[in-house]
Amino acid sequence: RVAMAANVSYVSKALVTTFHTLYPEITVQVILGSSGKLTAQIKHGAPFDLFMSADMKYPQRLYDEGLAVEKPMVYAKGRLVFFSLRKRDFSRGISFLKDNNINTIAIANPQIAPYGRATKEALIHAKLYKKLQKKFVYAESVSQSVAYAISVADIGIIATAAMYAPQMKPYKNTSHFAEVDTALYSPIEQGIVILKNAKAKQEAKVFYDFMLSKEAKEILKKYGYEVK
Amino acid sequence: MIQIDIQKKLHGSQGKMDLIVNQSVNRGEFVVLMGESGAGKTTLLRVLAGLEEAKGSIFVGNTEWQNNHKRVSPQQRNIGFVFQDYALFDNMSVEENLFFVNNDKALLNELLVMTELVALRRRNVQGLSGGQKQRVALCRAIMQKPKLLLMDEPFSALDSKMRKRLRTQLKDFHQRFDMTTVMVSHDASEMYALADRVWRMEQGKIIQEGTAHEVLSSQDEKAHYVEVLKLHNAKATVCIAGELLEVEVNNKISVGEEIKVVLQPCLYSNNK
Amino acid sequence: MIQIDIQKKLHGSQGKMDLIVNQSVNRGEFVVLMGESGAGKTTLLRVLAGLEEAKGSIFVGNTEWQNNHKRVSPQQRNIGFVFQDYALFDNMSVEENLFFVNNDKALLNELLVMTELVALRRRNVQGLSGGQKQRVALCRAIMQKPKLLLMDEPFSALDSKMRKRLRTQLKDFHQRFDMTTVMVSHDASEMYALADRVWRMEQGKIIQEGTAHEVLSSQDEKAHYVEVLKLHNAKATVCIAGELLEVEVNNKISVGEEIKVVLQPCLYSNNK
Amino acid sequence: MDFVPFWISFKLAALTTFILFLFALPLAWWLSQTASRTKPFVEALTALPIVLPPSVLGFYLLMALSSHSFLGKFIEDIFGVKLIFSFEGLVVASCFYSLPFMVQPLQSGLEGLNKHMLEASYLAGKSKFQTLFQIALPNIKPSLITALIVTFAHTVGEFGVVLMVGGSIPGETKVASVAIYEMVETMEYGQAHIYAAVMVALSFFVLLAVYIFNHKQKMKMGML
Amino acid sequence: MDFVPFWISFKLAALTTFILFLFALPLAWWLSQTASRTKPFVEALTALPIVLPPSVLGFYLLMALSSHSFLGKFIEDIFGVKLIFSFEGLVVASCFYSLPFMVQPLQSGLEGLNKHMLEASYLAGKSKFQTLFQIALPNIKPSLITALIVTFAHTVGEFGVVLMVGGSIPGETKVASVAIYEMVETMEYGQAHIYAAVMVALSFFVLLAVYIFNHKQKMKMGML
Ligand SMILES: Nc1ncnc2c1ncn2[C@@H]1O[C@H](COP(=O)(O)OP(=O)(O)OP(=O)(O)O)[C@@H](O)[C@H]1O
Ligand SMILES: Nc1ncnc2c1ncn2[C@@H]1O[C@H](COP(=O)(O)OP(=O)(O)OP(=O)(O)O)[C@@H](O)[C@H]1O
Ligand SMILES: [Mg+2]
Ligand SMILES: [Mg+2]
Repeated sequence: RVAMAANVSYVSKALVTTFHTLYPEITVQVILGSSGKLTAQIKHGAPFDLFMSADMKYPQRLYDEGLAVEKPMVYAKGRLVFFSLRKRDFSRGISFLKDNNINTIAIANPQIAPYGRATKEALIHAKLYKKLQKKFVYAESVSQSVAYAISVADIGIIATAAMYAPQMKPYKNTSHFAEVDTALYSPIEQGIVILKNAKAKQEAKVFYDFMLSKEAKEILKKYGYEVK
Repeated sequence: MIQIDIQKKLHGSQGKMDLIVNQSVNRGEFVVLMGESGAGKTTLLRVLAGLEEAKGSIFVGNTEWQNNHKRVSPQQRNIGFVFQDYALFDNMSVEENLFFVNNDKALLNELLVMTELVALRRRNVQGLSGGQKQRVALCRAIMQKPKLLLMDEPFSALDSKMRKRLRTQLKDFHQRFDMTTVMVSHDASEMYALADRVWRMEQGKIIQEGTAHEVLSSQDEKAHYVEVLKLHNAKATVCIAGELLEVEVNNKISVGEEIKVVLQPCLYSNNK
Repeated sequence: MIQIDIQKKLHGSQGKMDLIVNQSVNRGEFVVLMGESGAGKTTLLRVLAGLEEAKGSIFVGNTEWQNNHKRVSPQQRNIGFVFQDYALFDNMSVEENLFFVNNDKALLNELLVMTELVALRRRNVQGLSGGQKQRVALCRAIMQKPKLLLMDEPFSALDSKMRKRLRTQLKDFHQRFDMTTVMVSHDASEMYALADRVWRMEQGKIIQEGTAHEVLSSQDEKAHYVEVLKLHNAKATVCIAGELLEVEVNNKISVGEEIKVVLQPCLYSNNK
Repeated sequence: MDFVPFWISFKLAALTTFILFLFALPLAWWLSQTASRTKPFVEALTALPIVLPPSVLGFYLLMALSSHSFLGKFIEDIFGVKLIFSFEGLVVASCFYSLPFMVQPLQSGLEGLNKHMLEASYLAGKSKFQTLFQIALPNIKPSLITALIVTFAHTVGEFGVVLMVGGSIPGETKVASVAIYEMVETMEYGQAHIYAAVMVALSFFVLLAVYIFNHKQKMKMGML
Repeated sequence: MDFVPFWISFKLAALTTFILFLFALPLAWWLSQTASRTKPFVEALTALPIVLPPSVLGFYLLMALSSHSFLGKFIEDIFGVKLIFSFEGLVVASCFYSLPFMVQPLQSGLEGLNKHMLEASYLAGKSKFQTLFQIALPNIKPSLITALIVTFAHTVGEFGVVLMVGGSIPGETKVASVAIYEMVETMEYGQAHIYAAVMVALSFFVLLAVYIFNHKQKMKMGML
């Protein structure tokens, strides 16, 4: 059983399918949740074998408390994109956010979500955070900010991976989205750990290795993650 | 004048039964409606008040209260109604119940004095005894000074002293406010004292109408067969309609037997 | 034998009032409790049934139903109770109400026939008329064949014919099941016909007890001052306790005046 | 310790309860009095908002109320109120979500009323409106209190819909439940415990006050 | 289309409603009959589970029920049941969370009962238990139905507590509400719409059936 942060879920299908073709004898159950919730559950004895977090903080914490077998490994780095339902000109980079016709900007809550923290970092770097604060609406997770972006907000700052969800197909062209300059923030390191009370340690190790393998990285890359 | 011509299907005590009433009541008249339990008395009052549907028509003067197509709402009929189960407003005190209907303080006081409820005026009605509730219900109906007063056995839970007193005072109010009145009662003396006309109902139909005298004297109940309650010195004690009487008897009679008695009252004086 | 010695504070119609009853009832006795509205009759019955708290003690034979410290639960008292407001089980039909108490089919049928409810046996009780409900309540209480039968004005909503019939049959059941009985009633003839003893209650106290005769003859009501209802050929029609009588009068009397009448009944025959 | 989220929660709950009362009352009244054949349908419909998970319901409400939608646009044009990411929007969403909690107890209370009592009021010339407020409601106090308290408490505790439609904007739509949720998510458990304790304590005392008041009133009525 | 989540939801809601009914009924009965001074406190306590946001309540339940806790350990040792991340745990958590929705309508219904009716049953020699089931409950049908339906619907819709305590394990604790929530999270909106529609439709028909049945029964009773 793999406990997975919700934002990884866009690629989870592709990952699991590939894993299956390689190791048909191992069945994988994916359990989605926010990283915080999953961490709380793991602490209280959740029967998960692996934990794929959206950042390093949660798995590190688990490791510190002796609930993980090894130090967390980074399996991918997430990146941010601007997204707009209406066509926009993103050529000016991040400063376009100052436009008067942009009233609401959906961002992931920097307190909860790793992507939110990265967003905040980027905006502070661009010296826009204070100025735009009034326009923010905070989403509980990246996926909620996507929901905002496609329904109500003028701009959403979301995970690149989200752009690969089937729903986003109609908007997958440059007039709808643009990468946030990676110079403004450090891409979000996402960690994976094998859990201490894993029932199927062997299989968990196999999946763990797979996640750090070339095949997995190919897939992650295709979904907009940055991989080493 | 009220002209009633209504029909309604009911479940009587002998299976299906039709309530068919075709009567009129004069303005200011006092009608007592009598009849066995389940005859349809309450239902008739409720139809008059617009609380229950029925076929047919009701005219009051020239205004039509109901026909087969429409009914005037109970609110617009200005009816005072004493429910058989009182239907007091449980959330209110005695005087709040009355004030809810009308704000006339003088009348309120008069009614409370009349019904001996003055000391209870601020009590919540839920804590009252059965008879006290019934009196509140009566007051509430009169409080409205209605054009038409409908009362469903308004004295049934009261002792005879109170009954007699209220009876007289009700008659007063009836005249004072010129309230056309229909009252359900099982009590013969009430009919004599109050009724301009008595309707006798059976199985949903008014089978007899006339003065109390006419209606009651034709009833079988009139046969004075009474039970001997006590024997003492060749005198039998019998009870006729609540009055205890002594009758001379021969020796063949025993306690419990029924004897036929004729009453011969004679006047002693006409001044107390 | 039931020995009652209880005290309870009540809110009477003249302010605070103490219910203080110290009486005993013999086994198989039929006591009628009379008294003005709000005197405390219902409360006394409820205390006897264990439904209301009161100070003091109640002994039934040698078992103590209550003292100042404990009370035997109503369930263990085997009491049949006719509530003043009937308190039927609204979710049930007539016969379900009776079967809930006792499964005796023969008795059920007998009671339904007696109260003329046979055709209504499967009707839900909520749809019944007032008098029909009251009869169901009476049947339910008897159905239990209780040791002690408490009835709160069980005939108040019935017409006089039905009343008289049921009265006789109640007496039968009373004897057949040997039920000690306390019944609240306002009706004099009921007291004569049924009561071994009458208790007269006023302001929470039993102020008089004795046979119906004794209690009633001492009442002021006995004074036969009656209203002249009609004048015709030097005869006045008066109503005494529901009976219509003609009296010879002199000319000075007018309708509405009160006259004093003495009754002189005489026996005609002792066989129908 | 930041008390603003509590204040917003309280304001939201009070307002929702109040507005919902106004809307639910006529509905409950109609349902309790009608013998219409459509009644079961309306009843079933009324209960529906509860069966959807809050955040999903929130998602649909988001779609429905956004300025891109017809309804949202309409309201924005007419009333000049933006219903998304605003306190007003939270109120609308909460009303929608809590509707059944208000309607159902009121309806069952009204159905249990003695019909003759209402008829007596009509005969006294009182309108349905007067009868509802002066006779019906005072006589279904237990149900009324249940309706108000469950609605209030539920609005205080709700966060799925609120989070979605409100966007957790501090000082505007970040209610206490959302604040506590965020603390748990970020593993600031100590803070979360304190906030939760305050919330529970506050709610407990509000509820207690209502119940004690009610209890006293009942005693008074029975005794006097 | 995977129907397992619906099946689990239904099972959970039915079981919760049933168990809660057993527990809440005596409590509601006691509350409705007592004149005790502690009553308002118990009433306020009873309403508390609603004021905490579900996921926070879930968090506390997680702590309380986990094998590390005294209670969780105790239950595990005695009954051999793990209450976390298991269906049994979901039932316990749902019962806890939905308690007020069951207690409150029942209580207000019972408080509105004609006391004489209960007394008549006692005098007929029936125990409190018999009286409750044969007299009290049948006479508070509207409130009873409200209690059952609100509890059922609320358990179907709840996902905060369920997600936290249950952990969304497919086939075991992944109920329909959680499934829909996850679809929305992963932006499989099409799927989510379908599942939500199925859920709403199913619930609607269950509710409608209950209401129509109730309606018919009432008609029958009034007419016959
Ligand atoms: N629980 C109570 N506490 C205090 N006073 C009460 C209580 N119940 C009734 N009373 C009052 O006590 C008095 C006696 O009431 P009770 O019901 O016993 O009268 P009653 O003799 O049965 O009268 P009625 O013939 O009108 O039914 C009344 O004045 C009533 O208002
Ligand atoms: N809504 C109704 N539909 C059908 N039948 C009814 C309805 N209400 C009452 N009944 C029946 O109609 C008959 C007449 O009822 P009603 O209440 O009018 O009698 P009543 O003359 O007032 O009797 P009582 O003196 O016992 O009060 C009864 O047999 C009763 O069971
Ligand atoms: Mg009647
Ligand atoms: Mg009484």
